[in-house]
Amino acid sequence: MTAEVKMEQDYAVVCLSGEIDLHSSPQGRKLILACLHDGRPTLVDLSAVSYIDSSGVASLVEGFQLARERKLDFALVGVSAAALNVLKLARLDKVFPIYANVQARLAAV
Amino acid sequence: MTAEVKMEQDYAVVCLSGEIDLHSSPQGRKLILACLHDGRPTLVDLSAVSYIDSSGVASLVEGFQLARERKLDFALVGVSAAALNVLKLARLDKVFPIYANVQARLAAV
Amino acid sequence: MAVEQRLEVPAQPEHLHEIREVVQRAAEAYGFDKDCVRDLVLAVNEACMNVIQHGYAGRNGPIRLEVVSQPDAIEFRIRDEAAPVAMSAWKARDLNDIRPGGLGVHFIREIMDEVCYLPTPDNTGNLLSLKKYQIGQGMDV
Amino acid sequence: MAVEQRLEVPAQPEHLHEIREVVQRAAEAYGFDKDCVRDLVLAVNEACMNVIQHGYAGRNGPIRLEVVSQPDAIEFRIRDEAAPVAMSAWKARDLNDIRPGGLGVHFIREIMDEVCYLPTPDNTGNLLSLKKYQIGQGMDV
Ligand SMILES: Nc1ncnc2c1ncn2[C@@H]1O[C@H](COP(=O)(O)OP(=O)(O)O)[C@@H](O)[C@H]1O
Ligand SMILES: Nc1ncnc2c1ncn2[C@@H]1O[C@H](COP(=O)(O)OP(=O)(O)O)[C@@H](O)[C@H]1O
Repeated sequence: MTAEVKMEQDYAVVCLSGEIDLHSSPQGRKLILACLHDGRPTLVDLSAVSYIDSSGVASLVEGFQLARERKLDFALVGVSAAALNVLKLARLDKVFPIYANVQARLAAV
Repeated sequence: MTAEVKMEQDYAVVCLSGEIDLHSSPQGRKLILACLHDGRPTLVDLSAVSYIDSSGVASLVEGFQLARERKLDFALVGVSAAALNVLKLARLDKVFPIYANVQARLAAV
Repeated sequence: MAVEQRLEVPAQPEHLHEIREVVQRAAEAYGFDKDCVRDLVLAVNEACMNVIQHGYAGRNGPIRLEVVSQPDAIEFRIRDEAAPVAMSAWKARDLNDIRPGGLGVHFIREIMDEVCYLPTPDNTGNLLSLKKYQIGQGMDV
Repeated sequence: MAVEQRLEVPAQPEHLHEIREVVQRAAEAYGFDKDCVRDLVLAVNEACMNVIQHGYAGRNGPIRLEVVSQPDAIEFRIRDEAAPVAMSAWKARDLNDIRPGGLGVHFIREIMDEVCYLPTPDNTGNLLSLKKYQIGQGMDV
């Protein structure tokens, strides 16, 4: 997995790519939570995710919950088929706000 | 199960018949151990046993061990096919002295 | 996968014979020969004895037996509401160490082709599966 | 019953990808379609994660994976030397109670057709069996 943050307007966009598993998810989790702790609305870009396991999903849920607590916008964007499959198994595809890409979210704000 | 004791010369012959299971084996066990505690060489007649489970086999092993401790003769006689099958599964068919019937044992003394 | 038979009895020694009767009838109906039927009766009896003696350990509770006839095997499912047991908690003794007890697990493993704990619907108690394959389909564990 | 593949790795997160690779290759070779292969990889990964996180709980130890190809099903056997676990100790959470964690058991049960703990040869540790039937042979647990 690689994880990086870009800024788009006032949004932090966390791009996770590759395999998100128990080994790599702590890094993605830290980045997501850091953006929210900084008070930024945050989008997580999952378009290049080839694999995500329950520990990766748990990191997204943590971000989702922290954002709600902080009253910050939080959404997933460009969810890959591999990631969407796992979100569906977790019945979370209807829980997370999901957008086609960063622009789609920004346009809707 | 029914259990009864007959005397043959100085031997106690404990006849167990029917199904020896967790429910009934305590009764057979008590009888066998009582004969040995009385200081009698003891034969257990299993010719009418239609079923025996591990608790029944455990009672026989207890008798076998108490007899050895007390230096008393102990053997199984007329072991039914059902009982022999279970003794074989337990690898005890070569451990217990086994005779065709009471007479065969008495003749061999 | 057809459930052929169900039986629920209190986990007490005096009910073991009812369990044996169900196993005997189901195993005969499935087509096993006399010796095999007799062994299956013993194995299921021993597993239920262990539920009574070690699972409930004197407490009250139900034992539910289900017989499932599969194309290649007959399966006996034994459900209890005792404390959860790990498969490795079954301690089969060395048969050379002759002492009373410690034979049940040995009988079960020797007789059955597959022994395993399945999930229970509500994550309580235990659900033991004992399978015997038809002759020729045997896969030993 | 042919053991197709064996892999032993230390129970550490950085070795999970090796496990996933073996599962992927075996499931593809068995003939499952892309979606099913992806799910099987996830299920075995989750079971191994649980061994790391809950079984060994930070201690060191091996995870051994065996893939067994049966005529009607592929079986993944996961062996550990952690403390014995009862099947009912797996606590799947209610999916409506949204919180981080508590998804692995749900994934495993949803994806696999059969989940059970088998006896280990030496009565230590655990041997988890995860089976997936060929399309058309499915028997849901
Ligand atoms: N259902 C069970 N629940 C808990 N422990 C069990 C169960 N079945 C077997 N065991 C364990 O395995 C051991 C061996 O069982 P077994 O071979 O039947 O002999 P015995 O019952 O005479 O001890 C038991 O003493 C017990 O510790
Ligand atoms: N191999 C195992 N050893 C011990 N406990 C386990 C094991 N697998 C699952 N569990 C139990 O089941 C619970 C649910 O597991 P899971 O659904 O994977 O979620 P999580 O691992 O996030 O808690 C765990 O918290 C643990 O208590």
